[in-house]
Amino acid sequence: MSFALWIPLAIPALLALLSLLSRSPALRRLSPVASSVAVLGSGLLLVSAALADQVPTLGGGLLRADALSAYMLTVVGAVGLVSTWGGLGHDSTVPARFAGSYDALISVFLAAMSLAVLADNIGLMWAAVEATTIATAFLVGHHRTPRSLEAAWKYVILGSVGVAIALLGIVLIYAASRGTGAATLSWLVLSQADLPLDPALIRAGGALAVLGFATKAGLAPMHSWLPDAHSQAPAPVSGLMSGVLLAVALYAILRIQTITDAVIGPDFLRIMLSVGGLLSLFVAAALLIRQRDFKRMLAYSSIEHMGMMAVGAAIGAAALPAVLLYVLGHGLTKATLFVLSGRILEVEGTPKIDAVRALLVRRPGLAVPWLIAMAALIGFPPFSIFFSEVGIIVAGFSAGMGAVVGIALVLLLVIFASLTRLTVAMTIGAPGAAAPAAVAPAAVAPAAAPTGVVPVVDAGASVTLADAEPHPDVPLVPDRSAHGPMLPLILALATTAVVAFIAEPVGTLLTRAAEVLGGIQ
Amino acid sequence: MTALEAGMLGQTLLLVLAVAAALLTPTPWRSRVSGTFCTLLAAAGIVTGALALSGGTGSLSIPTALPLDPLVLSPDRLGGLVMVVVSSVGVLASLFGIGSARVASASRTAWLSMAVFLCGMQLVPAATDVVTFLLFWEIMTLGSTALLLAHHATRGTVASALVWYSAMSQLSFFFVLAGFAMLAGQAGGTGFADLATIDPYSWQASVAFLLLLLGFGGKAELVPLHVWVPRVLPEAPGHVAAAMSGAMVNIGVYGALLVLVRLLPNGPAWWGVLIMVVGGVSALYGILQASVASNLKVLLAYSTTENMGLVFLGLGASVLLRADNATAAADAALVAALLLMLSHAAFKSTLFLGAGAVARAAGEMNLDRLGGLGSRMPWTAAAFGAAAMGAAALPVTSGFVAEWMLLQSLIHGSRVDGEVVSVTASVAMPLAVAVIALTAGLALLTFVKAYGIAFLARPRSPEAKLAVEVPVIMRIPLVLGALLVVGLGLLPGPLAVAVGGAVGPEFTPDVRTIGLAGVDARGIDAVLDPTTFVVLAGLLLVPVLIALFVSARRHPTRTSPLPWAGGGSRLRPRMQYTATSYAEPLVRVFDDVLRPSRDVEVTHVGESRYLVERVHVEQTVSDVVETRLYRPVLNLMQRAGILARRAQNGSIHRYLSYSFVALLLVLIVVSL
Amino acid sequence: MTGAAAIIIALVQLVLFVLLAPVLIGVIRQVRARLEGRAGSGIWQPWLDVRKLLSKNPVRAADSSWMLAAGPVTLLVSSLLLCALLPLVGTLPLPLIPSDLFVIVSVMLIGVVALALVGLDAGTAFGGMGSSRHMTVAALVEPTLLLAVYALSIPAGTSTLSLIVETRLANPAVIISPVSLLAMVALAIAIMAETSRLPVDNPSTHLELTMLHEAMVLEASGRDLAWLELGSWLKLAALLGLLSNLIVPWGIATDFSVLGVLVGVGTVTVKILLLGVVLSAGEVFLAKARLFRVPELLAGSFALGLLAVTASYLVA
Amino acid sequence: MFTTIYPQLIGLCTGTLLLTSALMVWRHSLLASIRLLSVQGFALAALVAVIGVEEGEVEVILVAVLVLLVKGVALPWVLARETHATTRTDEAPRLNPTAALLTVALLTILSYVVASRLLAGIDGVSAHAAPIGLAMVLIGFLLLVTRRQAGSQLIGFLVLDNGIATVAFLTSGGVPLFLELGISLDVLLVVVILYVFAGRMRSKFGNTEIDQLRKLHD
Repeated sequence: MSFALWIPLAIPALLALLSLLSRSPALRRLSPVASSVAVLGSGLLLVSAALADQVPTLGGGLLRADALSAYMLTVVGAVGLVSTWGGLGHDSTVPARFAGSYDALISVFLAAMSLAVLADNIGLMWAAVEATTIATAFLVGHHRTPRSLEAAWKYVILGSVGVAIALLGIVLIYAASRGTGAATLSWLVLSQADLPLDPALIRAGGALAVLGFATKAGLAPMHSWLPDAHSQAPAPVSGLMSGVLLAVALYAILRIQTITDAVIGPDFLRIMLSVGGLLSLFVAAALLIRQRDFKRMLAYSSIEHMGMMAVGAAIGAAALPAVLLYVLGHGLTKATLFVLSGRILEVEGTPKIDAVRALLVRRPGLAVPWLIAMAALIGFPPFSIFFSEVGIIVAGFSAGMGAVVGIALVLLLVIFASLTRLTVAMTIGAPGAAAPAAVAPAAVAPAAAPTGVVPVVDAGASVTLADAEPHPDVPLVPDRSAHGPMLPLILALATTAVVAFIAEPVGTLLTRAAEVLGGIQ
Repeated sequence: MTALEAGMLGQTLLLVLAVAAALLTPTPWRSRVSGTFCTLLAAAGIVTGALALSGGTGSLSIPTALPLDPLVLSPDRLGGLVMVVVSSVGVLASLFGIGSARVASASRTAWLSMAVFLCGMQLVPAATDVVTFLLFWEIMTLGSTALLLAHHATRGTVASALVWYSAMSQLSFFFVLAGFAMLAGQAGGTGFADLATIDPYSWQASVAFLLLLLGFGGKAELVPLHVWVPRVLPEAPGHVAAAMSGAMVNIGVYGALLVLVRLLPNGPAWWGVLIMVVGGVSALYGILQASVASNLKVLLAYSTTENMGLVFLGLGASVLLRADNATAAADAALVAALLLMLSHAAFKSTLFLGAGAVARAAGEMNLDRLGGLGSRMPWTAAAFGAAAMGAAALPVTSGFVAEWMLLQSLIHGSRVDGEVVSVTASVAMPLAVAVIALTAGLALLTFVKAYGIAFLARPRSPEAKLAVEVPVIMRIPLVLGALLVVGLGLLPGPLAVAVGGAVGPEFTPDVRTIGLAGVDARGIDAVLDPTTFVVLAGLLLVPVLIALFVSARRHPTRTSPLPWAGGGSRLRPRMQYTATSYAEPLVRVFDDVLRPSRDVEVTHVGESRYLVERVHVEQTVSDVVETRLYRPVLNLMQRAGILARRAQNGSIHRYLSYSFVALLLVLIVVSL
Repeated sequence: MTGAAAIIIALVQLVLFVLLAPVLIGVIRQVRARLEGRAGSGIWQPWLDVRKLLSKNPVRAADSSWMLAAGPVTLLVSSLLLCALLPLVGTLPLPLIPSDLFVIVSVMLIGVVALALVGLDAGTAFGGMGSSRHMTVAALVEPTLLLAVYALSIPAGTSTLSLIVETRLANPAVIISPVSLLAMVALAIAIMAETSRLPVDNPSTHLELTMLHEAMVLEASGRDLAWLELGSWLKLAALLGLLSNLIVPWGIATDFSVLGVLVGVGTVTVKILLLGVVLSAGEVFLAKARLFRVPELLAGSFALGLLAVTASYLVA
Repeated sequence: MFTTIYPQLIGLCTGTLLLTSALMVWRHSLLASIRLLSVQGFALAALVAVIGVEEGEVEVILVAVLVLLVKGVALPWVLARETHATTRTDEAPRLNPTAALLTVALLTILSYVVASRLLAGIDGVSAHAAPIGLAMVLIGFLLLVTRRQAGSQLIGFLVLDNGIATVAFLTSGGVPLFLELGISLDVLLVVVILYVFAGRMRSKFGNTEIDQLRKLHD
């Protein structure tokens, strides 16, 4: 089964080369999809191995696929598939000269994330995480506008600095391992409970590493790069970054947490992660209240969900399966939403919420999946985020962290209300009230967006499109097109809807993966 | 597989069919096909609930990927009772929807969500553990939200109603979630059986109780969590409003019952006092707002708050009396609360369906523009009238019996064998009686106004004049509902026995049937047989009728287009009393609570200051709770939201400083 | 056996009150007229009015509905029910439907509602106005009424009015207890308001802006009006009968015997007529309160009732 | 013989490292900062070499060469190329020099305090010098927070990175070689990317002022 460890690294790399060299646009554009399929396929292979109690290793144990790694690899592949496949409809406005590098970088990005989750060596894991920054830097700056350049600069500076802090932490952990006689960065070795590691060093190293990786995970106060980068990157890239890159960073935090918990007990990181998680929820809540840009809205929602996952990680063992399920649910949902947001941005020409109105009437083809995905995102059943949140909250009270979870619930409510308000603002309304799509974004001042006067019709009376005032710029014929492939989005939403109800093998896999981290004795 | 399991499976199957029907049927047929499936789904709920109520057993387990305690659906008697109630309303609403749904309310989304909504509601009472409960609770919320969304899709003006609804629903959900999680954390398991082992006198139980009361109270539209009701229900079509206000609120009551009967029975006295306060305030506030409302649906919506307030008042009294060892009265109060819930479901759904019929016929919900519908829509008028009697708790409707039982339990509660049980009870009970009495009085006014202004006298607008009776398919649920209102009122005995059995085995109220179908609550010496009552009234009617007929034969009635009419000759419909003017004396009396804003605009003729051309008076009564409690909080949040933008002002230096400070803090903390 | 006896007593009460109620009104009017220095129309005038009305053709507005016909009958039947259920001549409760406090109040409210709907159905400004004011007063009276009787019920330990009267008969000390006095005052005010007497409503006025009861019946004529008037009179008589039996319970039949019933009939007639005279005399010296002062009056009586109830728990 | 001068050598190297960092905070000229960075790179390479000789590991010597090439030569050269192309290279930092130097002093003290707790368990000369590395990290961060030019931010990042490398070598004799390679490559790539972006910035805005990157905000 060890070959399955090679696939997610080698095939995307090869495909990246291919898309750089190939002259066929079709081949080039399909290569990221193929990379995702490769990652997903090997992920599923490794999952089956993990379920059969095998732990494939490679390169002298440098790469290792336990249940957790296999699961994360599958998530990377699945979210990658949704983002890249769903992004196929995305029209690149960039000169063809750069198109090859775009597709190649996505493949490299996927390979880097795969490496990050497969590496048993935390140093290698760090290098892979840093490599994701490098791969995505140009993807964020892909549009080559001043804004995307700004986002890319912030992303690289803040991201690299953050990850550098993580490196400092890893260095300290390494230093601690020297004290035991055999210097190692192998997670497997370090997480053994009986290793005489120096507690002070591990404490500092763990704290710094978590702080560093928290930057990539988008946890406040290290989150500042995230809204800019996610809102400026092309939609599929945003989907990948938000859906899995954050999760991969969280994965790194979870691995580090296992090491520190074994040495200094769970309390220290528990406080740190709780503070980070709650702060993230707070930041997300505060900035969603008056949010004006729907891609930034999604970005802040990612911060919120990462905050919730961090709270789950803080709770520890009992909440870990819920956190892991959360990773999958959030990844798929957020990828779907980012893909959709890209399409809305493309057809409406503006990322301003005020400028996008009455979507449900004008463009049901986009609004309906958007609404379903939003329902999944804000935690309605049957979508799995519901189960994850409930699981985390119940576990939180059981673990005696009722206060933390209680504060989280208050913030979640604010976020819920804000997200609902913004979504309703985008989707509901009569078409006549919508701002014409042709208006340049800069011209649509938030307060000046026409709200129009719709004749008040009482309940029960018929409301037809003809009731609304016709607007010269808006076609009254609803646009039912999905503006891109629909199947990946349907698959993603269907998966999140049913996955929580599959006890076998998903339940077993989650349990095993949590066991890897010391959860569920 | 037991019959109960088959019933639950049947519901899920019918849900799938209903969803498929909603998605696949072409528009002209959709309402009929989907509505039929929804009706069947609800009917399956009635059957399942009845099976559970009669002691049937069976369980369905739901697989889950998370290592939670097993998710099991297995309704007990209480759950069965609630399931029957909710599903019955579902049947009425679905039947009505077949006829009434048009355009937006007949869209795919609308019917699909209706099925999801109904199924969610019907299965909440079947849950036997926290997660299943929350799962179906949220499915119910999702269904209702989507249902409203489907109706509001094209109407930007009502978007805020949707936001209010979903935010308030989520608030309730979070309260319930936190409360249950608190209990589960204490009990070490999420099954209701585990939760029932908790000592109700522990502080955790009290915190959980407060959270759950807020959560379930929110669903039951209690003050101060009712603010969504007057926004949402008026905008929803009749059958949706009926399902929400007639059925969904009962889930809130069920939650409270679950806590007070199953999970934490025999709680401390202050729980009871608190519930009574919340219930009493809700009842008074709800009925006050209802009595001054001019929009028929707003009136009905606020009346729900009132009725649920009374239900909770009964529940609270039951807890308080039980803590004071007045067991018989406590049991009676519990039975009364359940009877109130039953009767409310019957009359409120009928009223909302009636309002839907009026909306369809007259296109108008403003009472000030209705009138004279009684002769134009006799079926609707009769059904609405019967249900209004129920809402006003007049004999011999179900509402009357329930309120009678509640009052009986209250006045017998504070003394056991001539001894005062506690000072708390002896203060609380009289106040509760006063609150109920005032509520009942105001309810009387409210429903006299609603029925009298809408259905009697003369039309106040051309639309009302042109109104015609609704089609047969919509009359059926109306009549069924009205029959339920009266029927439940005539059969309090068997009903009380069934309800009393449902709260067992924890509690065993000593109620039995007496006479034909009368109720005899032995513990509190209260007997009532509505049938005998009706017979007596009938007997008294005989001589009156004889006199009437004798007189009528000799002196037949004359009709005159211009009767005395106060001596005037230009009697126009506009000169009639309107709903607003009807409530005017009341508004004055309760000026301090309602704080109406009046706007009088006088247009003078030409230059003269003395001759008036027209006077425009506008009076609006806003929801005080909303303007005084929610507005400030929301404004504060908006301001905070604007302020928070500064944190993300685009300066990379600021962002780097955040990281830098975090790093320094972590360094300092780790070296402490 | 007691069942049959109770039915007989109920029948006696019915017949007695149907006969007595118009006379009571006649007495009240006559006393008032004399006190005001008028000759008066005699105590039989109400009877004559009823007979006159029954032999006239009722005129109804073209737009009115069946409510205009059904409402008066409902009011009459509800008042008859009151006469049958209340402990007036005897205290034997009817089987299965005891003279329960809440049932009595509800029966009365049916009449109130019927009257209010009749007022509305006329489709005139006055009808609506009267109906609106009437319902406002009724809504505010109900708590007082319930609380007052609740207070009286506490010593008896039951809400059945017959038993309350019996208790007072058996234990007269209860009657002059402070709790009872408070409750009786509250009850009296509530009954005055409920039956549209001064100071809440002036029964002898037709001044539009102050009318309550009269405004509602303006559009009724012929037998409709007769039913309405008779129903209202019966209600007044029955409630005065209750009040008098609560104040002075002696004479009421506690078990069935011909003599006992005769005594009961005699005493209740005397009591009611006496109370009517007192009422009438009182009304001469009272002015009608402004409509918007009425709630204050009712709030006062409500406070008395509440005081009575809590006092009876905490003092007794 | 070597063992006796080993502490002095370590002290010399780390002293140079700290001095160059502090000087970078003081100097506003970009070119001067780049030269200082180059010196720092050499000092770091020397430090690694000293440790390598002391521990007698060839691998570490190899790493020293790598560090010399990347941090002492390649990166300063790239930066200098970028800087020469601009006309105006002086920095107007957000903090005046006095305050900045005071902050440097504070940060250094803080890192000594922190390191004294953290490294209590590690003996040896090198570990005693480790606070210098931590101080460099913080000073690098300070440069990032206070500098307005793209190039200066890059330098700050590199100082931070040098600091981490210093800590790594002083506490544990460096990380394994393959990892060191990976890390160096990553850093190099990041610098290249930032360099490219700085170029784009110049072509779009005509300068590399970071302050103009404030279009994206809430």
